[in-house]
Amino acid sequence: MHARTPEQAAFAAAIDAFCRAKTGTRAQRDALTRNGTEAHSPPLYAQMAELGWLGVGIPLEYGGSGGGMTDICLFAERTSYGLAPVGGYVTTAVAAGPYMKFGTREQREKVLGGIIRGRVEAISISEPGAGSDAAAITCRAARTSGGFVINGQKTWCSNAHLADHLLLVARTSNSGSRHEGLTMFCVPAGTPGMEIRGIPTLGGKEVNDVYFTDCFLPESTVVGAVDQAWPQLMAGLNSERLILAASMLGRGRRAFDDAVAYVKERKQFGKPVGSFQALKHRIADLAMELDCCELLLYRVAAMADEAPERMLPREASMAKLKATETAKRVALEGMQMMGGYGYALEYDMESHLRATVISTVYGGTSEIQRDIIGKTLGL
Amino acid sequence: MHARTPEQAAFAAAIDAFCRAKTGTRAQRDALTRNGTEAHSPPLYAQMAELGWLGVGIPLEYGGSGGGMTDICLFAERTSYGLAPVGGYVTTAVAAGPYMKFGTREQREKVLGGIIRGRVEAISISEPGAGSDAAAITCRAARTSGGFVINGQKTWCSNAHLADHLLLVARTSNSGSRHEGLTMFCVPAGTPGMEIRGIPTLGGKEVNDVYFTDCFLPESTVVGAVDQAWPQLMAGLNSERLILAASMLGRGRRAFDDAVAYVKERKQFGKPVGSFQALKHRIADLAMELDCCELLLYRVAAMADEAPERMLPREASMAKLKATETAKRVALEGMQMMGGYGYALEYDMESHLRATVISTVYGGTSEIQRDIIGKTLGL
Amino acid sequence: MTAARSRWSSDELEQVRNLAASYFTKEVLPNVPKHVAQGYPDKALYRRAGELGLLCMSIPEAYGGGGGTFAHEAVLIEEQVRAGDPSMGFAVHCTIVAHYVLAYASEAQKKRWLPKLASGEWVGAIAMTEPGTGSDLQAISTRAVRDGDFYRVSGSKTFISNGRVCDFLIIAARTGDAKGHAGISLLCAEVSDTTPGFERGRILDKLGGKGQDTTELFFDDLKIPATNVLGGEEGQGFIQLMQQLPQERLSTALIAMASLERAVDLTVEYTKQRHAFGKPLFALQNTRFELAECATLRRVCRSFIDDCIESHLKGGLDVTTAAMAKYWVTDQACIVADRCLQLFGGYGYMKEYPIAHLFADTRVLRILAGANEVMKELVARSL
Amino acid sequence: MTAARSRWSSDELEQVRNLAASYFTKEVLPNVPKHVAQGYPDKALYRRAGELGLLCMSIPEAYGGGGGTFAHEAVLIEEQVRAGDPSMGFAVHCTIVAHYVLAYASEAQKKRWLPKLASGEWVGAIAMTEPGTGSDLQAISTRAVRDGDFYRVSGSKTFISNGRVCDFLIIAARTGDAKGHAGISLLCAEVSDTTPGFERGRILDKLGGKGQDTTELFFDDLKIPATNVLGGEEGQGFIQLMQQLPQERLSTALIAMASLERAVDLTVEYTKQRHAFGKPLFALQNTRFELAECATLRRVCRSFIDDCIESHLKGGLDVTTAAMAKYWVTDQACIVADRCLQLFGGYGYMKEYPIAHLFADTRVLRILAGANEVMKELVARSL
Repeated sequence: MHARTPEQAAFAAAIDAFCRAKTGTRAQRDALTRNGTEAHSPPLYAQMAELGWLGVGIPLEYGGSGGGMTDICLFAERTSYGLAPVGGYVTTAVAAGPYMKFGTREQREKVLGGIIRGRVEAISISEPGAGSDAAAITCRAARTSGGFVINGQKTWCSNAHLADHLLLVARTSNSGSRHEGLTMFCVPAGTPGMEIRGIPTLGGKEVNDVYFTDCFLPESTVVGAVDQAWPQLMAGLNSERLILAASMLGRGRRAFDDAVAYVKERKQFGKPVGSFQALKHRIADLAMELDCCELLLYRVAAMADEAPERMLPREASMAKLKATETAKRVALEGMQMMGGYGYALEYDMESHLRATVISTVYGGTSEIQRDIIGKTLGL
Repeated sequence: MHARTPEQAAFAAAIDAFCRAKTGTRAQRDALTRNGTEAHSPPLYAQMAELGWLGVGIPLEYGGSGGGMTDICLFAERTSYGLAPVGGYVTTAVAAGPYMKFGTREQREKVLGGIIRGRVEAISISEPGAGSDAAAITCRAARTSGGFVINGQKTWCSNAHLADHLLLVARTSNSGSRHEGLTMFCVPAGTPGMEIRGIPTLGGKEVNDVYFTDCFLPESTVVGAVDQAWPQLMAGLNSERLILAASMLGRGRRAFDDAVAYVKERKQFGKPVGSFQALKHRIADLAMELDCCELLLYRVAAMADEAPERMLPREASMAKLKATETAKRVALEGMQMMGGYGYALEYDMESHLRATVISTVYGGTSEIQRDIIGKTLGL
Repeated sequence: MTAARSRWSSDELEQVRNLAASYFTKEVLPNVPKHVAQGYPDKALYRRAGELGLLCMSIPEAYGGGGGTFAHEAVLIEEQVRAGDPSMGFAVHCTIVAHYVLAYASEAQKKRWLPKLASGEWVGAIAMTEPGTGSDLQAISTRAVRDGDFYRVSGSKTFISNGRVCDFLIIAARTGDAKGHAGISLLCAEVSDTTPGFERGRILDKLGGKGQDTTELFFDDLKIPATNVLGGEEGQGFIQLMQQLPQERLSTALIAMASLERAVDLTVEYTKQRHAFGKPLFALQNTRFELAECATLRRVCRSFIDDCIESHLKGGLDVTTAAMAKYWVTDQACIVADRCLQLFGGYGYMKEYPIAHLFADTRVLRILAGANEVMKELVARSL
Repeated sequence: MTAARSRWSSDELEQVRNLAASYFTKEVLPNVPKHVAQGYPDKALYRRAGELGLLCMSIPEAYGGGGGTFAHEAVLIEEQVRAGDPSMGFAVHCTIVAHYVLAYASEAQKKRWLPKLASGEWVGAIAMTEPGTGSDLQAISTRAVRDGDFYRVSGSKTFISNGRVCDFLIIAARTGDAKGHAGISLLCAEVSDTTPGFERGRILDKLGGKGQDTTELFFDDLKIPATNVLGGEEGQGFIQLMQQLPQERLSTALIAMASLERAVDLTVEYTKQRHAFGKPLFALQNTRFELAECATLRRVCRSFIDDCIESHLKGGLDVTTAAMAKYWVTDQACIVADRCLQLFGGYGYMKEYPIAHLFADTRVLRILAGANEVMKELVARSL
């Protein structure tokens, strides 16, 4: 329902056509993901890189195609809708932000250039004792000659097993408030002292524990200013929330379309089940809520593009909260509408459910988003 | 959250200022409404007419200020937010549509001219046996020399006791399908054979039963074509649904702001109750949903303005469904947040509840809107 | 579908039920328009209920009561809701006020006060809430200052049920210097329109519960004999409140339960008889599913409530379960009332249809007797 | 908070509970990873359950059963869920298959089949659903054509629980020419991997219920003795299904009930121990209210379910109430599982946390044994 510009419409149409051709069938997707066990297909991603799509949102001077949050969201939404196994994109796009804003010229060229060529980036913030409460980070970066020595455990690190670098947030100082004394580092894959282990989840291979044991990082790996990770992180929250929202909007729309196609086809008691009022009404509500998500997301993305430096805590939190909760609701109801077929792995609905049910948790849980919105209202 | 043009922003600001000045306090509103028993204040409405506001959406050639659905919605939203007792406006604005599209020059000048000067119009469609199912109308318009004789009962007629004319839909023919054979008439107030009786409701004096007994209407009272009321009605549905949605968006926002003001002020256990997470989270959800309503409403209004002849059954139904259901939810939750004070008549929350709880019924119940949306999805 | 007889019922209780139903429909309902107009019920109807033996049925016969159990009160509550009377303040009078007296007053006080409450000569009320309190009882600021053999009470109360018609009033007030809960006592006052230092404020106009008097009350050096402190010593008020709350909350849940049942009954009947699109509304799948869901809630709530009533009859209803009942059943009753009103369409909004009143009357149940948010906190503490 | 003992329980049932708990935790759980990997449970564990007397406890001793009641089956169901075993297909084996035999088979057939089911020598299954049916049983197209003393059965079934391991199968098929419900019969087949005309299809991979075999089955001229028509005559299948459904639905509701209880227990424990922002998650008001609401649902559902179990033990569980229980408790269990998972945050998604499995396993309960939408239609018919 959101009004796209002709360029945006063309971009979306190109992505949709690509996905129909490359990832339109379960067999195609299974071939790209080792039967659904992997979330990211480097070959497919490389094709997108060749089409120049991965430079969306990256400045022209680093080889990107420019564009803003709206275009990034469009890409995330449509690839998610198309079930393209490019799960590495979201974190990569989020990771690009701090490098663009705070990285050295050298870091930017290396990281952003890689992103455009189809390389994946990761971010490592969460710890077993520091999830939504990032300020509780204890992973330690101790100063040493020429750099820092890292010790500690990180968890919930998406892409770590695929990424060129981890954007690590570690504690460089214990003085001051909990939010002070954190620093960002760009840790290249394969750095000695860093070990990556996958975590089995309902969603397959996506996230990792990362262990640092006396891992040395030279001074040049610091991203931005020492002890300044917190404000640097805050500056990236708009984009994280919007990209996650876009991805879930796409997934929610896909779950919706899959469910509608099924209920039109499936007959019970001599009629398509979608003709029963109980299902029709539920579907009408879902259609309405998805349109609301879309309008909200792209309105906030437009606000972000109008004033890129502006923090939009309320608006971005709303977009994330609404899109993820709605996508989960669509998948839950879609599963019910599909009966046993929704539960069987040969249909996609159960994967929509697994994908959406965790979306209300990562990138700040729904509860955290509500806390933030409430705070902006003066509560 | 919807982006207004500078003109729209100025219009909204003027209405808000007017309402703060004239209807900002309960005492002011009580004085204008006989202590809340009346929904429409002709003197206040006359002041709005003098400001030229009531011509919004009426073509320049009939003395209006032009503008489109977006402007009409803005007016309905902001007056509703301001609790201005101008309950006659919504139906009047909806009634204007058929006259503009189908009326004779003479009817248009009379009715539209009156509207701009602050006169109220009414629409009479529903019957005891024909509510959401308007095609079941039985009120009979029998041809006679020089016109028609009307017999039958209408109900749920807003404004009838205040209006210059009733836009009556009556059955002129029984042949053909149920949707055929209906005709619109412009019935002047005081026409012999027409009797208006108020219906006591939870909302006070707003609606009426209307009885027609051998009521003669000359040929010149036919609006549009004989037997063509159904398509003429259909052409007006966008505007009816959008204006109702706008009015409920305003009311919902008011209920929200009233509740937030209360929970910031009210202390329990030594803290403002709004600081409790349970309330804060609910308020965050409501803020988000209201923003969604606003974006949805004004997006659909913009679509209507871009192509005024286009039927937007899905979109307009979504706007109406979302805004009314959300407004009701806000009022219900607002009442809970205000505890006993929400239930007591001296606060406005109980009037917000009474106003919003019926909004999911009139202008097509929520169930009907869902049926329509489902139908447009091919279900 | 008439509800099956509850497990805790008996033939005798069903007779009481018939008597109560007849009283409400034949004697009270014709007077409801008058009650609504004046804002309070006729006290003659209290006396009539007393004559019929419908008041204080769970108070021992020795004090003029019926010698029955909470089951008798439950029957009265259910029948008032089923009849659709919003005006008589029996729940407060019988299940709350009389039971404070029974539990904490001296033998002489019981003999003096309870027969008058049981006969309906007096109407009872309890004044807890103040403009600045609500669920936060520690914030009570009404003060009772000892002056020889008396207390002098000053302060204001609001949202007091039966405030306009009451003759006997239990007042929660601060005595002595203790802070927080420890400083609260309950004092019993015999009051009339001419009692010095006692003033009945406005009858508050409410969304629902029309015809039942909810008022402000003001005390300005109201003199109360020192012996009228419930329990005989100061500072017991908070504990006394806590002990009585399960029954109060269960009563509130039961009002909600009966309202929910009535909403479903009314709506099944209406949707079967009302036609749209050429068939009964009940034939539409949306209507069928809505009512199936509401009827299921009704059945589930009833299982739970009957369970709670049985526990309470055995003396085993704990604070947590009572809080669950209060919060959950009142929430469901409001949800069901809202869904049922929607099925009535425009008629649900018309005052001639009882569902409109039911919707408005039910709403307050989530607020009174401890807001549902407070109930959830109580439940959480038990986990 | 440990659930109080249900009214219908007894010391003997609590002993069975302990035995079942020990069986699941000590004998089954260590094998679950193997079951998940192979897609079906080890049949040796059925025989072990039979040895312990845990199978067919509500079948008379004369047929090798335990001579108990549905309460015994209820205990087994509850303990399987509490232990967190997703793999053993006891609910179908004991509460469904054995009871069809008990209710409709001839004395000789009962003597032949039931002891094998009770000992765990055989595993039972029932084949109703087809790719084109679902809740619409009239659409069954599997045909059983009479051929002398035999039927020859052809067709395909799907979503058949225990389909991979079963030795005894009840097949719903069309016999004769009658249309609609009247043409459906239930036929019993003794099957093995080498039975001619019988083929086990794929084990369907599902979101949850991992390790429990849900399969396709194919029949191509499968020969079944004509005497194996349940009830002895054709066309009784639909009525037989209808009669057995209340118990099946109650069992499903009970699985949901136990799941809901487990979800709340796990989450209370987790949120008390997990810290965020310097305090336990449980100290946050959102957590407290979420869990208070979930705990209330648990209490309410339990009242209702115990009520249903008591009715069923007395033979009085009607179709409507069973439909209410199936629809409502499974809905609530899914809602509670979702809310609890959310409180676990990211950990709720990790396979090492049981809440992730519970969320996935519970979801199917709203679908099987008659989709909840069908239950609502049944309830609506009673209004």
